[in-house]
Amino acid sequence: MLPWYQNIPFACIFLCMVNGITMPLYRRGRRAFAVTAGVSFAVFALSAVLAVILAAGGERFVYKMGHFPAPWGNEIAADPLTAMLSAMFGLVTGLSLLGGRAAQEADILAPKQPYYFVMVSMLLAALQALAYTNDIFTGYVFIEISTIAACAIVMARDTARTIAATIRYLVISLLGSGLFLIGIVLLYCITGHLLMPQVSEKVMELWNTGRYTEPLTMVVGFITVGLCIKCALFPFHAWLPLAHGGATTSSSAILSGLVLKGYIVLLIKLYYSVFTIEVVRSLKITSVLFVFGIAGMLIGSVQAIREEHIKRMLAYSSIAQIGYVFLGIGLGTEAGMAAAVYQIFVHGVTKPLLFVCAGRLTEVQGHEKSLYRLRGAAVTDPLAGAGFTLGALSMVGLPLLGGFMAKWLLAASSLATLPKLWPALLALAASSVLNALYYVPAVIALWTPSGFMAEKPAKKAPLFLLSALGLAAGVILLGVCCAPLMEAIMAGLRLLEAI
Amino acid sequence: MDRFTDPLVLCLQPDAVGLFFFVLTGVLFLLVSVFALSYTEHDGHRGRFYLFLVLTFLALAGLAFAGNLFTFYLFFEVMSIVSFPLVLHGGSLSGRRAAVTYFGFSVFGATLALGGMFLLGGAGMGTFLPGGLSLPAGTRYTLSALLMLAGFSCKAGLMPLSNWLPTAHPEAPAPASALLSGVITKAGMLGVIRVVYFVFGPEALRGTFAQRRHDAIGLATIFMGSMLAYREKVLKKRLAFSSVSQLSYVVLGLVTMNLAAFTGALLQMAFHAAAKVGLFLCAGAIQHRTGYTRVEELSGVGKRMPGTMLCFGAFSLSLVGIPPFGGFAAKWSLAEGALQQGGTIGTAAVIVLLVSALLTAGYLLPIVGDGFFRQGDGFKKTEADGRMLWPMVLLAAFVLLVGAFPGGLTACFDRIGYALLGGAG
Amino acid sequence: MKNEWFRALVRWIDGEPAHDRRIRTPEGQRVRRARRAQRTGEQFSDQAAKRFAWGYRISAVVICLSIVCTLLYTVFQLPLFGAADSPANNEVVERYIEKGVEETGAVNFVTGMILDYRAFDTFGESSVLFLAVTSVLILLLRDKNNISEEEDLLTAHEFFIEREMQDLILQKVVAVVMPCILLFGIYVVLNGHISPGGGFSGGAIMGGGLILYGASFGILAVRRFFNRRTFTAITTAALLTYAASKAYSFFTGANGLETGIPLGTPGAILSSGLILVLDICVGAVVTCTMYGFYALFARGRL
Amino acid sequence: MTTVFELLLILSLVVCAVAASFSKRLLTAVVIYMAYSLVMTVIWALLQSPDLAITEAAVGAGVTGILFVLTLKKIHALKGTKDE
Amino acid sequence: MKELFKLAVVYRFELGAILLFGIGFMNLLLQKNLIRKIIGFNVMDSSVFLFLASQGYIEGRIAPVLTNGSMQAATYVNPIPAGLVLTGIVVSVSVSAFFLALVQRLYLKYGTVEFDEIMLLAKKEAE
Repeated sequence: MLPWYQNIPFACIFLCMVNGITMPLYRRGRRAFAVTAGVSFAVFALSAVLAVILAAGGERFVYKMGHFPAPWGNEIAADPLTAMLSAMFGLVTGLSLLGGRAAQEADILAPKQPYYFVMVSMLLAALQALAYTNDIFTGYVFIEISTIAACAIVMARDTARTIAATIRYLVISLLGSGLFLIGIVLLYCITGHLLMPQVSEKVMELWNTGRYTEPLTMVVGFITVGLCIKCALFPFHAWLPLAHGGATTSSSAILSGLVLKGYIVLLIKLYYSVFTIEVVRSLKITSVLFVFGIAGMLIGSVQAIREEHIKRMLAYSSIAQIGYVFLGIGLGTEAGMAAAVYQIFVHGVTKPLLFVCAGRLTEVQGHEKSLYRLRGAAVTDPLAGAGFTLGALSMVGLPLLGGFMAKWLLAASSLATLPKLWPALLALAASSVLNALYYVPAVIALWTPSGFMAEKPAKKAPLFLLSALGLAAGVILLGVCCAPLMEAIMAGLRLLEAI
Repeated sequence: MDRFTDPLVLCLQPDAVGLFFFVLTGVLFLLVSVFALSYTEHDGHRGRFYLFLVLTFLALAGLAFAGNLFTFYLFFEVMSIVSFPLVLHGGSLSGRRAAVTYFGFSVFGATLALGGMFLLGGAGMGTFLPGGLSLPAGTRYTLSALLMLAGFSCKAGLMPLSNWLPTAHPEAPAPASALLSGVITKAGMLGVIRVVYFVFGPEALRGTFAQRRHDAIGLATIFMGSMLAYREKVLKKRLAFSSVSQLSYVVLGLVTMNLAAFTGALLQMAFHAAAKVGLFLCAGAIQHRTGYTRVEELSGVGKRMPGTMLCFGAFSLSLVGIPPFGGFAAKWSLAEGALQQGGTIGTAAVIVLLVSALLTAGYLLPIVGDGFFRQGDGFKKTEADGRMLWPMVLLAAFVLLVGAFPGGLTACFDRIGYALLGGAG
Repeated sequence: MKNEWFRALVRWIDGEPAHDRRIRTPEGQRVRRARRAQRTGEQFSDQAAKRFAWGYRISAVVICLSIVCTLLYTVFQLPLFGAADSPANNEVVERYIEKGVEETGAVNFVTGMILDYRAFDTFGESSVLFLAVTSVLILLLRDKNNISEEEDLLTAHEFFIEREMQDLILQKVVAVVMPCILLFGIYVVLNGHISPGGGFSGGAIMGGGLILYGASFGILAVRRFFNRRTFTAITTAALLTYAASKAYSFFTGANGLETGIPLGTPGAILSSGLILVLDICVGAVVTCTMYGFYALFARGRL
Repeated sequence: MTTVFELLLILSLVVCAVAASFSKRLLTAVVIYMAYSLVMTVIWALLQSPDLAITEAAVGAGVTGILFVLTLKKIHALKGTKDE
Repeated sequence: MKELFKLAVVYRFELGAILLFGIGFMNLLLQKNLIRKIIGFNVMDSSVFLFLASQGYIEGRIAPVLTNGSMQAATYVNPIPAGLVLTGIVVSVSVSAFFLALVQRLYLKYGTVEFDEIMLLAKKEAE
């Protein structure tokens, strides 16, 4: 018998999948919604417990999916980092669902809401599997699951434009997964294994003996490009604004808060547990990612400045934030990677907060989307306005909020890598100015009364209140007590490296 | 990894400089809010105005007692954000543009400072230490000093980044613009003090590129500001430009880094704050009563609002630096410091001080003269009411009396400077 | 450029809808685009789209060619085709083949591998199928979002054809053929662990049979015994069984417990433990899915 | 001998793919694609993987084709056939 | 040259697969018509599967189904690629069904299946 907590990852994944399978049995949306939200919070609780235990013990364990050990059977592996990540996935999913409830009622027809929750819970399962998996091909399968589910929650809000956006999203994602697939196929051909530890052994052997070097390079390249396409790194970001900007509130929150991160997490896992960071660095891939990350930071922000549709503006800023993550990865140092992971956490909490509040604001303003017509919405519902302001300030980089911490960590870790020091710092400074240039005016616009405001005060939304408070607490928490989290992250990364 | 996050702790520690700044801020806020009572009487959003006034004051208090760079930066940002609605208050189209400009500049400056902090890394985040944290030398640190000085003195309207003052001041309501150029700009000065004397230390910075650059730019700004003010016709803009020029005196004094100059800088801070707040209050009172905003309209206004114009005259004299008004003491010891420093910069500084004093006289005194001795339209008295008048009178009294007997003030500033400079110079 | 951004900033907090044309608001944009359309006979956005499209095409071609060339170069580095000493042919394969029968009881090594050694992937695969059919349900199930009267007329017309002009020959033939198809499908499913085939292909065959029936006798005829409720019931039940059995075997396997499920004699129908159950579940799911696709695509109803 | 046969099959695969992408009518493209997966079936059989052969035959040539044709019908791309 | 040709004959399946991959990729990227895009996607996927299966094939061995009781690994070809490809095929079928459904709905909304026309219409709608 294993210690009880080692069953948690498997339990969480299966819980979500079974929940998804049973969703169609519900007639109406409400109960399905309640059950799904409950499940995601349960996932959060379990994974949080697991994370605490593992971080305390500095432990990493492998869980056999079946009776056969590696390299014969599937496996999942859990360490403090992945446990924390899946805890965040669960929490943010649940809170986004709560916050977007009203929008769901408005956007999705009642008889089809259960199907929406199928998608959400399957998405949650896939994200956790991406974090936990110890097997490349499992990674591919769950990438496909998350692709379909993500497209489905985009088009769940059934308008012509969302469906057009979905098609675009689907095409790009298919390109990405095609590249990823051929990458792992090549990898299998030259290593003959699918389980990460064995693959990494063989990769080390090949790297040291110098056999199959070109194929190995191709593999790393394909996998990186495939995953970067799916997480909207700069040159491949064109699909994101339409998809994230058009979807219903909870979908947008989940998509840009979590789904993009799932792929990045898998990429980091592969870099650490399969190719090892040294190989990746010596293939100069980190430097390429660094350049594109910086480009994304700047260009995403510039496009966000020119955007007046509030949700699309947030989507563009997601591109910029993804750029931050890749800047951290591109530094190629352990500190940089840890900072990138921290940025993943920060953005994974902040962006849903922004989306949820934006959704609420548009709701109280008669479903107006353009910032120009949203003026004064915050006055109608001060709490939503406050939440949006908090998120915006965190993005701008106000101390004591998550965003500043992430920037600080990125900068501090870039101090160690001299060649990349200047570009990194300049990009950070420039992009914080740009962030301010579009977030602050948006906030001001929201707080300036105007003729577009609704006469009657907005009606209470306890669910929204709950989710906004939770997410805001998360933002502040990430800004205030950073050290212990970083401890756990570093521990997790080292454990990943160790195998 | 914790070495990255450990230094980021909030820490408040009251020290002499902070106390001075806090007292200055408190007094001015008190007077200005009294003034605003009647200025915003018929304003619908009075409550909002006072709310943000109080918030700004809190932010400034935190700024005064911030114990390390991180805390200082936090309150600096907060101050920019909460002082923003003050500028926005008017709410007209141009007012909004001005507000955006103001905020753009503040954020840009703050971000420069942030870049400097990034460059500094964890090492510079320690608790402020008189005489500096004894950081190692190196390009990185010089550059970071440069960035931080530029960033903070942007708030103080040093030349390349001074454009926000003349844009924001005319649009903001008078009390707000008084605070802007009287107090909030001083926050930038406080930042410079903290960076120069508490983080890097004068020893480390003396003779570096950062110091020389700021010396030169300070001088240039003093001159340019006066020139621009001279040819400016809108009263509040003229005052704003004069702020630009006067504040650069402070920068000059601070980066000269010797005792006399430091004392002079602090004196200048105090007296310029008083005088400039007073001037803006006068301008506001005049605008409020008569609706005049341009200089040429002001001829003869002295007959209608004698009290106001008298205060105006007092403040102008102080700014020009004519004894016994306070400005004189400040400029005198600044010049002394410059001479002690010697070298081309020193001599240039003295000359520039003289020239700009002349220019200041040229753009302020004629207003007073015309105001009293020119023929204006009508004689009916439209004197500002007590709540407007008293603050000005008090400020004028301060400028006059303390200016006449600056001994106590100078002594205590000397003590502060001695502690910081370790008797250098 | 900078002015553009500055105006964008200003626009956000401007009070009045922009009378002056420098400030961009939705209204202003529309007006200006109309004006431009009058001036130049062509829509501006079309031009932009064209320019973008050209750049896109060229870059796409370049990317594709580079990928293909690099791959072609890489292929020659790979192990020879058909070589026995390729890295892929290692101890994993040996165990799958040499121990496969006794460990899984499946004579068909592929089935043994996908349903026992690497069953997690296969469960994921079935959920992909489930997700796909669910999203098709969201998209195509008739509701007020995806109704157009033309579509309605078409559907009504087709239902009319089904009811009125039934093709006797076709129906007789199908009545004969369909049982055989179903039988074959069931055979393939049940022999998944003995012979090539298995849940997926067998299910696809059975689904094909159902589709044939629906196409000839009309979907209404199928709905008599297979409607949306049965669809949901069967899919959910099958997937739940699948999940339950897999969860059981994963849990016991990871915790080192015995499953206590007899593997039976290799080669017999009732052998290889859970694999048979899984095959049946997959078969059921796939059948429903395939027919569901057909019905939804054809009529938007189930 | 088999090598030549395999080469022919691969060649026909490529030809099918190209033809499907350049054929004028959508219906033609779809039919060509179904032919493509039939050839693929044969290739699976040649590569000693009967499972794939069965699956491909049932799915690629069967169900996917049906779905394609149904979609063509819905988007009125079956001009000239009895269905239009 | 001759060696290269020989080599190409040896690697026939891989090379064919890569050509197909290129064609499919190009279709998926460049075709304006969504139906053709889907066909391109299917071609691309199946080419990858072909590549995988051909790497699993071993000359002169038989299909991985127990025949006359021989348990030697040397008797059968590698079963793993077959299993992976099986999974992959299912995935690609599901995706194409989803894609086709989307195409139907788009046609219902916009009356066309040309991708860039749809995008243009969508943009116009946005303004």
